[in-house]
Amino acid sequence: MDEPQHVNISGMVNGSRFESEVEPRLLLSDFLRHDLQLTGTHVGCEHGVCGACTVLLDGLAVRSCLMFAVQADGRNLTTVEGLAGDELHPIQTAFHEAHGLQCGFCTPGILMSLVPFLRDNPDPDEQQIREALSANLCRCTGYQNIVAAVQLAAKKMRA
Amino acid sequence: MLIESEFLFSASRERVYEGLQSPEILAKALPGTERLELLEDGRYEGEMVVSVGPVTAARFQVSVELVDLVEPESFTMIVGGKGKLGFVEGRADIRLEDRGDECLMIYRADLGIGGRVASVGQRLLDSVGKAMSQRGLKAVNKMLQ
Amino acid sequence: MTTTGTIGSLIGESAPRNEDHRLLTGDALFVDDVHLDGMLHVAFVRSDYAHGYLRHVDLSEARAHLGVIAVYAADDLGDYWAPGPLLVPPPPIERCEFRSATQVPLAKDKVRHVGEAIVMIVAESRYVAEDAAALVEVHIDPLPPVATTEGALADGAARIHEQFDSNEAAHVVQEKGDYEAAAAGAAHRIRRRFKMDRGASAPMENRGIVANWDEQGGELTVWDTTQAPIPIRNGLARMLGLPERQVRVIAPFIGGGFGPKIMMFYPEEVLLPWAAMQLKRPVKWIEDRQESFFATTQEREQIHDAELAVDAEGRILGVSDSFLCDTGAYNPYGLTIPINSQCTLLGPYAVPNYWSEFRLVFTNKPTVTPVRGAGRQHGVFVMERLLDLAASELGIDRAEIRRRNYLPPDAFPHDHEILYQDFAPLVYDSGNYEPALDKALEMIGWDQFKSELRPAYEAEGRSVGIGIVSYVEGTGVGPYEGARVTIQTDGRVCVTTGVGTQGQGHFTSFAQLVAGPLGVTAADVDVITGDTAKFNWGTGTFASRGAVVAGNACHAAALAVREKVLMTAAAALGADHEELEIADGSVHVRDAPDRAISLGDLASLANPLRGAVKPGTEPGLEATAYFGPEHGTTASGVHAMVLEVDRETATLNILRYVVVHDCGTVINPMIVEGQIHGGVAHGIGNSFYEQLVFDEGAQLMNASFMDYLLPTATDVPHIETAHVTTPSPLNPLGIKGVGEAGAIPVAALFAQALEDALGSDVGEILEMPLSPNLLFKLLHGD
Amino acid sequence: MKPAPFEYARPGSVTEAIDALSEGGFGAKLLAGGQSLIPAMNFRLAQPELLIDLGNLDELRGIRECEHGGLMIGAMTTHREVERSELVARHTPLLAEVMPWIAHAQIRNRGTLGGSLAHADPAAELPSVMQVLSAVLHARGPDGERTIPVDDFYVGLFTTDLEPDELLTAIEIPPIAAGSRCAFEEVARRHGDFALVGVAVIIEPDEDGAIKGARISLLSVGEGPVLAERAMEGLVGRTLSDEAIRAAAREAAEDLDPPDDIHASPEFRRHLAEVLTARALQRVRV
Repeated sequence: MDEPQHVNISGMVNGSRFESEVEPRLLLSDFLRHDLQLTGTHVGCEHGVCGACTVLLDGLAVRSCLMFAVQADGRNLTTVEGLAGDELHPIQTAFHEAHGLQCGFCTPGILMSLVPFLRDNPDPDEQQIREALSANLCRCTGYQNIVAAVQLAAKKMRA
Repeated sequence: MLIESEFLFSASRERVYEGLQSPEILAKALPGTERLELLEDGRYEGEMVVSVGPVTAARFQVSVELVDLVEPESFTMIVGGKGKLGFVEGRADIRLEDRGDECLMIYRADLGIGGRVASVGQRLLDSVGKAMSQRGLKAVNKMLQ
Repeated sequence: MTTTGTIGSLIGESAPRNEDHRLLTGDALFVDDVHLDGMLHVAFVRSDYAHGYLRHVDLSEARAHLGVIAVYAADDLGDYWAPGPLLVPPPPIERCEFRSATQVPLAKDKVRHVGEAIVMIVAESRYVAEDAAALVEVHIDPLPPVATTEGALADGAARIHEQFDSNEAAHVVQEKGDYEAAAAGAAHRIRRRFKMDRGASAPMENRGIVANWDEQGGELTVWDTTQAPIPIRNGLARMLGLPERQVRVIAPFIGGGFGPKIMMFYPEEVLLPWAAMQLKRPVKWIEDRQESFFATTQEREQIHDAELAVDAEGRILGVSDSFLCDTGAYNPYGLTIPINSQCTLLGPYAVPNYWSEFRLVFTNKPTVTPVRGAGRQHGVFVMERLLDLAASELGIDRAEIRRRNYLPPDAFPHDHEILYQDFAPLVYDSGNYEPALDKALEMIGWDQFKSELRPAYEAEGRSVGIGIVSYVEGTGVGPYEGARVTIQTDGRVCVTTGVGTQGQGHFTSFAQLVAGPLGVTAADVDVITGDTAKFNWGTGTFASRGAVVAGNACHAAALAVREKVLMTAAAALGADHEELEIADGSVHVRDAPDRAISLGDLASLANPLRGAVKPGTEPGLEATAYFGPEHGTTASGVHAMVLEVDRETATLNILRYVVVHDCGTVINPMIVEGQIHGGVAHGIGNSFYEQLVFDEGAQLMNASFMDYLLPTATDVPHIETAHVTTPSPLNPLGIKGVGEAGAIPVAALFAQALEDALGSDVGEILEMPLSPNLLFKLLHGD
Repeated sequence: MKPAPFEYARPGSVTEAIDALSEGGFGAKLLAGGQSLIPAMNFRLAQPELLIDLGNLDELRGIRECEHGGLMIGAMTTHREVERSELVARHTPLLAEVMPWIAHAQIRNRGTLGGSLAHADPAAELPSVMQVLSAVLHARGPDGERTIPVDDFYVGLFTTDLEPDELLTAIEIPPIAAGSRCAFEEVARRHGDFALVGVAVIIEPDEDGAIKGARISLLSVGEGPVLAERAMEGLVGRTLSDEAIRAAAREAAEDLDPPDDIHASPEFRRHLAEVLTARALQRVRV
């Protein structure tokens, strides 16, 4: 087998610039986790169902297992590592206070899904929250305290 | 997986029956077949590439055996296919009936499917089975003209 | 040991979790986050066939592939190739035949289920390893697969393990009293066949292993997504011929366990460390989701033929149950699951006569080991369904028939005269069931539903039903766990214990147990678990035992340290032992707050660098304690639900869900409720969404999250919880386990509420899981 | 679950894309949003030799009104953009209504209208919606532009009328007659899952409520979107009485030969088709 094709890509992740040479088939999720060592983004199914690998691409939530790293060329990425500043993001605080996580594996994907959701829906009702959350699987919590955490986060962010 | 269906050939029963014994025409019945050879022992062997929607270039080593031949009424195809994405094994019972100067094929295929195609493709197997058999028989019908 | 002063306690506080911060920021280390220089990556070639003779594997192309470092088939393992250990031998039950066949590292002569590992490929990247896997030629002569539990014992069924004359792995009978005699005089005998099908544990994190061999130090380090790091360490040391102290197994943060992560030894667990030593390079294998549906153990397939005998008032005279339990291709877990089913069936009820017989059978499906509930839901399903049927035959209210049969509060300890999975007699330590029932009836509005809501729904043409079920859960089994508590010179407290954590909040509940006696807050306590280098003894996190067994060990160690603190402080403050109080991180003399010394300073005093100490003094403010219960504790509960059915689309909507739960002393209500929520969600999955569908070729038809349906936030209702507390006399803290409780009664409840919603025009629901497809059949006939 | 190797091209223009496609031949595949293709590649069910990424083709993005009314939507316009477009909401409320039914927001942020339509999954919502909207698909190949009426576009299972070297450039949605009413109904196992069955309906009543035209298309019941022709014809000239609705729903269901899978038997699908068609028609009742 001859040397596989490689492509140069660059962009922004969590406010800093990345430049890399990648094989076209490298999934964005693997690029983030293993090339950039941003291991907070988790991989749960690699077919776009579980949502654990959700990150922000130019501010929109996407499944990083359903993108190739080359498709992120010139784009702006945010992962869970980029969520907290000096202090935790209000969504993170709310998850802590409302016990919105147990094993915590699905949590980064859920947090990243919620950032744009709460930006677009500052005061969601429970049904809207549950429908938004239905894009992320969690095996531990039964979702109840996640729903509570989202309501708490929305309140914090409105205040 | 069970596929039960019919196909009306615009050719005589004899023509259809004897046509399906020849590798060239039999190959048409299995869409994507790249080659099919008749071996001494009466079995056919070859290679087919299945390509349906998301599944592209699924390459299978196929073998076909025609048994219980009752000319020109019926026969049974013992089919086997094996490839990287899994395998297909089973039999298709085929009955031919006169419909005027045309010929109605009534077929019932009972296929065991294994490997990745079965474990992640189940939603589409039934449709794919139906579609491929009909597509194949259409091609055969054209050949017989 | 005498202790003095009032011992503070944080038990019962919903302290926020110490572990959250790392998990919320992405800093927590999971196994796949481990990066080591020169690390290689592993992929496996797995069987496409459920059953067949493995004739030949051609590895030449794979070995030649660019980036491939090594390719191993069974023969390449030499003497290292050996079947895994029998993890749980059968308990000493009189009438018990048992045959053991355990999983192998790589299939040798035969493949026994789809997905069984045949070849291991080690390459520079997982991508390349998978490329090479596609180049391996595997030649298998298929054998007729055993695809169903019933088929396993059918005449002429292919033998999966040819050293045995049938596919029967075990035949066990346990008996109490004389069922036939009792049933002879029964007013009603209700006999039915009940079925439960397979499900996956489906933690969000798949399994994974990283192994690193340090040639110079002669030390092996293994990061493993296991619920039992210490037994894994001991086993690996034995297999690899290394001293136990030279093998370090780390179970870092684990992304959910639910049972199968306590299975040992998985083939990958045996192979990765070996490969690391062979190649002298770190190796990593991360199970992908598709593999997990074959390579990770599963559970739940059982078929029961059961009969309930009751008198004219609906009092239980006896139960007879004969069931088949599927163990898949191998049975490393022995009889744990069927014995759980056998014992849990008795529930909170007085059952004077019981005949229970089961056969464990091999099938050509992935191996069965406990999944959250571990056979308990089957027992509950059978018993609760039988009671429902009896209630309707007798025209008794479904809640009332349960009430009539509860063991009274003065019946404890109650000996059921059969053996439990922990090898000890099935003795309920304590319980008080009626208050829980009353509370649940009140919360769900049982009477009001019947008198007002049901007629109202019917008037609107809506199909809404209500259900209520009871269960007990044997929890907190032995053998033992231990913990070491240390006060550091900075005043922080460190707890190390052997049990790992998969989200149960051990970092917090253990901290609470220790913080109280030492007069600090839970946030001042660092809990370290899941690293064999940090604590040497223990078994693991399973069977709802962590809080009970390890929790009591933590507390005992804290009390011992408290004594050392008081002794050291007495000397330092020139005060009398009895005058001292511990609070806010320091010790002070009662009524003289200025005469105080901090825990940190005491820690320094207790570990002097110069000078003399009294002969026999142990250094430091540290103590280690172990706890092993005499037998398991018995948690219990009542679940109730209101369910609406859309008859046209055969879809469901859960309108209300109520849980009243008794797990003895509650350490952290917030965490306990979280465990219950998750359990109920899992139970809802096993009732209406999650089913592993195998075809007649024993091929799994839904090995993906597209087709294997985990409940989402729109499928799980809001769950209303309440607690009843009946402390366990078996441990000082009175704790009972909770990890699995939520999942256990859901299927039974689901069936009852659904029947209630559909009314008499639809057949009985004797099978789980259901689905819209099955519901449609039920509603419209086949 | 890592994709097999492939050559990657990211053309800067549609012309370049078509050239790449013709050169790539059978082994070439277009990457639009990738939300169906990439999972198939991760499972290694799809192993294209050449992947042509359309991500840079801004000329294929956007939604605009046509001079003669109606909408022109670029093939690479994402579901999200369609979902949030005020133009779409105004011109074709049906299209806006169906968007939330498609998977989840995270998928709709990447998935494209053209990608979904060309993929031709029999369980997809959009083909049926386009069918009742009588959309016209604009394709370009080496020999230039051509337009394909949606009724000629879907020719079989995952098969469209597109030539191997053609790519979908835009979807034209003709103006909808004033007073038309539309509805979409679907049953899926979970929120965002593939439909067990779905149905899209448009009716055009005249001033006294009699139906001038009706379009009914069902999904997840055949090789592609299925027009319920007998039911459609049967409705013309009638008002939407309970009886007319029952008859249409029954006819729509009778004419189906639905596939079997582990989630729904053919009988169940036929039953759902009748129920959902009736529900949709109830909703469009004046």
